[in-house]
Amino acid sequence: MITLSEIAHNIHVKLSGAITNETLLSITEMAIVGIILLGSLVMLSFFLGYMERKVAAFMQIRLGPNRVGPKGSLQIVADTVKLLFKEGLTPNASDKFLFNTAPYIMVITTMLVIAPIAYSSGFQIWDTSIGVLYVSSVSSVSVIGILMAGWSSNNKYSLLGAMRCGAQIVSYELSIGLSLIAIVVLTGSLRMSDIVMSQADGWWIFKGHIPVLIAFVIFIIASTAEINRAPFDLAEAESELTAGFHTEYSGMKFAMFLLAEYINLFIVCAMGATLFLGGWMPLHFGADNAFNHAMDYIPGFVWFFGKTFFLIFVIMWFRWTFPRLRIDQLLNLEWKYLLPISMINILLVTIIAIFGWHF
Amino acid sequence: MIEHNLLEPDMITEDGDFVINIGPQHPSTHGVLHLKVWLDGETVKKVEPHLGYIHRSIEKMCESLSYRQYIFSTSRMDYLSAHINNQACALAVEMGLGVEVPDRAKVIRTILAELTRLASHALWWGCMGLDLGAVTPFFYAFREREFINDIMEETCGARLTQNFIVPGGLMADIHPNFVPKTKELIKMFRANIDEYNQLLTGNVIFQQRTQNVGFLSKEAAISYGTSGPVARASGVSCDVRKHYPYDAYDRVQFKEILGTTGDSWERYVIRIDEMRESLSIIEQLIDNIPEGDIVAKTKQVIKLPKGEFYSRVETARGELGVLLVSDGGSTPYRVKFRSPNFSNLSALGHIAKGSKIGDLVAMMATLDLVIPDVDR
Amino acid sequence: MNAEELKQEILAFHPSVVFDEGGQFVNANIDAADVLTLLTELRNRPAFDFDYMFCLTCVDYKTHFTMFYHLRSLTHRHEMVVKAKIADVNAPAVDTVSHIWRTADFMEREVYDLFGVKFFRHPDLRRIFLDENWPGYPLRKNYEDPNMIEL
Amino acid sequence: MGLGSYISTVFSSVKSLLSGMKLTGYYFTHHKEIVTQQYPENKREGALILPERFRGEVTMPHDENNEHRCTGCQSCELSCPNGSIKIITKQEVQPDGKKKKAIDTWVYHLDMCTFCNLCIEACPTQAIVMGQEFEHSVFDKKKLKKILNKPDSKLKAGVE
Repeated sequence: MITLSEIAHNIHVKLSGAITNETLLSITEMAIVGIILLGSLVMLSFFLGYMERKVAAFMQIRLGPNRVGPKGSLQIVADTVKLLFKEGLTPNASDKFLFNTAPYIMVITTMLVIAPIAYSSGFQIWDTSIGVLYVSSVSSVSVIGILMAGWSSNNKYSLLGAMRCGAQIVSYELSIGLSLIAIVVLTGSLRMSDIVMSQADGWWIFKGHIPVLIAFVIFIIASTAEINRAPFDLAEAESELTAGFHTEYSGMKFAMFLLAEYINLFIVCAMGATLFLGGWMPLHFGADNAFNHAMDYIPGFVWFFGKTFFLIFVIMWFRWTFPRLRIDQLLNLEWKYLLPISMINILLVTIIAIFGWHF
Repeated sequence: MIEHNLLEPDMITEDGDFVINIGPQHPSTHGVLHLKVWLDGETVKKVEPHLGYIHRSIEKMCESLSYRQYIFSTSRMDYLSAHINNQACALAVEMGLGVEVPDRAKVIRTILAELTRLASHALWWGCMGLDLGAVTPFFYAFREREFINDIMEETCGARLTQNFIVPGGLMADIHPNFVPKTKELIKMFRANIDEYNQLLTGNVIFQQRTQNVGFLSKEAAISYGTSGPVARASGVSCDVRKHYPYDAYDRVQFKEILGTTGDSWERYVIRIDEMRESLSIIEQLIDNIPEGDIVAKTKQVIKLPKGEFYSRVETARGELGVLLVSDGGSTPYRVKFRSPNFSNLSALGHIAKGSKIGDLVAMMATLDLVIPDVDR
Repeated sequence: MNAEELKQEILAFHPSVVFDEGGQFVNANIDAADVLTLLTELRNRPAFDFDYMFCLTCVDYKTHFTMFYHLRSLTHRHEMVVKAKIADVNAPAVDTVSHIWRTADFMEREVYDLFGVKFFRHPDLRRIFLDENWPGYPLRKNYEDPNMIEL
Repeated sequence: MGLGSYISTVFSSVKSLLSGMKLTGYYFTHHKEIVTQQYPENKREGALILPERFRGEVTMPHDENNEHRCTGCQSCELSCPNGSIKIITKQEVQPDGKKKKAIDTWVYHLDMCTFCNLCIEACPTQAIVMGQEFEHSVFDKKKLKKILNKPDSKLKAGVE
């Protein structure tokens, strides 16, 4: 069976036959990877947009998009084309440089974060030794994009939304970090491939007893807040702040925020899937048995995307069920509930790791 | 001397305050309400409603319409309880004429009024969820509302602005499908209120958002002239159906649900309970619609005797009063609509002081404002 | 209190009040200059305790304006109407009652907006529906709108 | 806050959230509950049935001899609250030589109509009824001014 890593390897071999210069070779490969990445991210956000609409529709006893393309699947393409043709308005009194830069910062940070994610065995853009640290630090740059957008719009709603977002992301970074550390403590490595390989005899969520389960729940809640989705969408808060920090954006700049939101959604779910649900690792129990071999026949990227989309669905499920929190409750939830719980939790996880009590 | 003056000093507003204009085009003002809000960070210092964006001077218009015609225009005031508005107008004319409405018409009017109330409360419930950021309740609420609208459409010929009432009774008899469909609705709605509770009422986020915010004390509720569920949540017994029964309300048993605390949560719960009471009222009447005429004989051109006639009904939002001043002619000399929303809105500034901006939206939702009724 | 008792009680302390015969409510007619004292008494005396004002409006009778105050007592469950006659049609004015019933704040602003009746000591007397510089007062009988089309 | 109540708060909150998710999850998996219909497909499929009392527009039924029931009495015009009906009458010479008022044009301003049904109530000869048509959108506002009596139509014999 051909795996994704073999395909990548074959391409590399072919290219190195054609291009002998080392530097040129890596530049060419980078360009190829970049183009594939860009294309697939746009496709991904199209798909997530379609998925969100359909999930929302079925939960709200309606049909959802069904006119453009088969079962409405091309609706989001039509919307993108519409956004492309719309005028990208810049308000007169806005800070034009910041206003126009903010969407790009949002998109660029999210694209950077995609690098260390492992899609399949040996199929990874950049298997850095600080994978988890890299993801959690780079993804927090996106708050700067939001603050820039809110500040530069010269709109009071935008400003309120941006300030809310700043407070929210700074708070939730803490518990998202602590829940990531739980897995890092257990595996003893920040490298993504190591984390995945450590789950060859069972996913962490099964191996790690209740503390890892708690860390997983906290991770899901905190990451929902991190990417500004309902019930934590205070930065946008349609019924309060009309559209929050992107009130003044239109056309393609608005679409960029949307793109960034969906890629962020994908990233946090991919991280959750990698750290807690074994990434591309098939469902294994114990070391070597028939069940594990049967599971191995399903390719790794199917496992990876299956788990990721399951988590995405759960987050969408949240969005279409819950009302929004108030700003003080949002911060209460973090500082009074999630943070103390995850601090105690990290202690428990450390004890488990030291004594080797996990399976 | 009793101290009645509830004029508390406003929180001090300064020139440098963060002032935002919520509305007239804003997703949660449900129409064209314009609130000028002084903020201190996220905290509301002062709220000032600016009205008149949909003022059509219906009162002036009615002065040139005959007593048969002026009823239709009131459907456009509180469009969610259009039928009940029409009922109030017809009651004022009937009071002036001194005609007795046939029993059958009275009962049908009452059933239709309660259906309207159910539809209105269902819509309010959906919008309440929407204002708090949950989109899904809106669609569940519209499922029931559409069913009620279909019943209305079959009998009255229109879904929203029915105009089914004429002075002295009704325009037509009920449709043969009316009774079975209404019974079906009662069964369906009961089950769906449980769904409402499962989705929103029981939700901990929702409870946290509404409990202990937006207090309206009993004294303030009375002084601000609030009525309907808003006043009842503060413990003011003010149900017109109970205290001044009209049409067939004197022959049904129902509870007037009273709250104690008067916060947003209480206003929410009271409306949910009121839906159950409305269902029970319909249930009591639907099998006992008496036979007989549907309209009392009136002259084609109605002339009221000289004087003032005040009729009142309980709409989905509170007490609607119609003051007809007649000079003996065929058109009213002056019509005054005492609209419940106008008084309820005046309390908003009092309620919202010191709350968070997110709660201001929730409070507007629990006041259940319909702006065309405020502006008229 | 029933209607007769109400009339007797009011006449006992305010003899200048004239009551209408018949009608739906007890209708007390009084001059606009005295209305504030009467309404204050009606609100404050425990025997009356009219704590709920459910309607406040004005009617233009061409020769005079009449303010209508619809009052209800939620404790005693009795109701009455106070009609205050404003004789001056050119500059109608009356005392505010918005400090007694807070609901009167908005209702008086509405009357000021549509009838042009001034309310002394009102805390915030501005037009409520119309633009500040709207010409005329629409609900007056002599109001003419150049844009109005007669059907 | 004691530790016990802290933990029980956490659990009851999670339970209430899950019960809401159960409901949305139920509707997500049960597509039979979907209530929305496809317009205009539902017109073809027969799912869109308007009740007979539906007030779409005022119409004047004509029979096969191109005869209507309108005598031109103008009751409807008087009863209309917003002036959307204008009736132009003419004097018609009867066979017996007498002159009689008859209808010339029955002008209906659909753009002003609020479908309040008062004209139909007022009509003494049941000449007008409410039609079922509800798709009134046009590109030119002038098209909303309609003349209800067909050309060369006559008053039905016997209608007074």
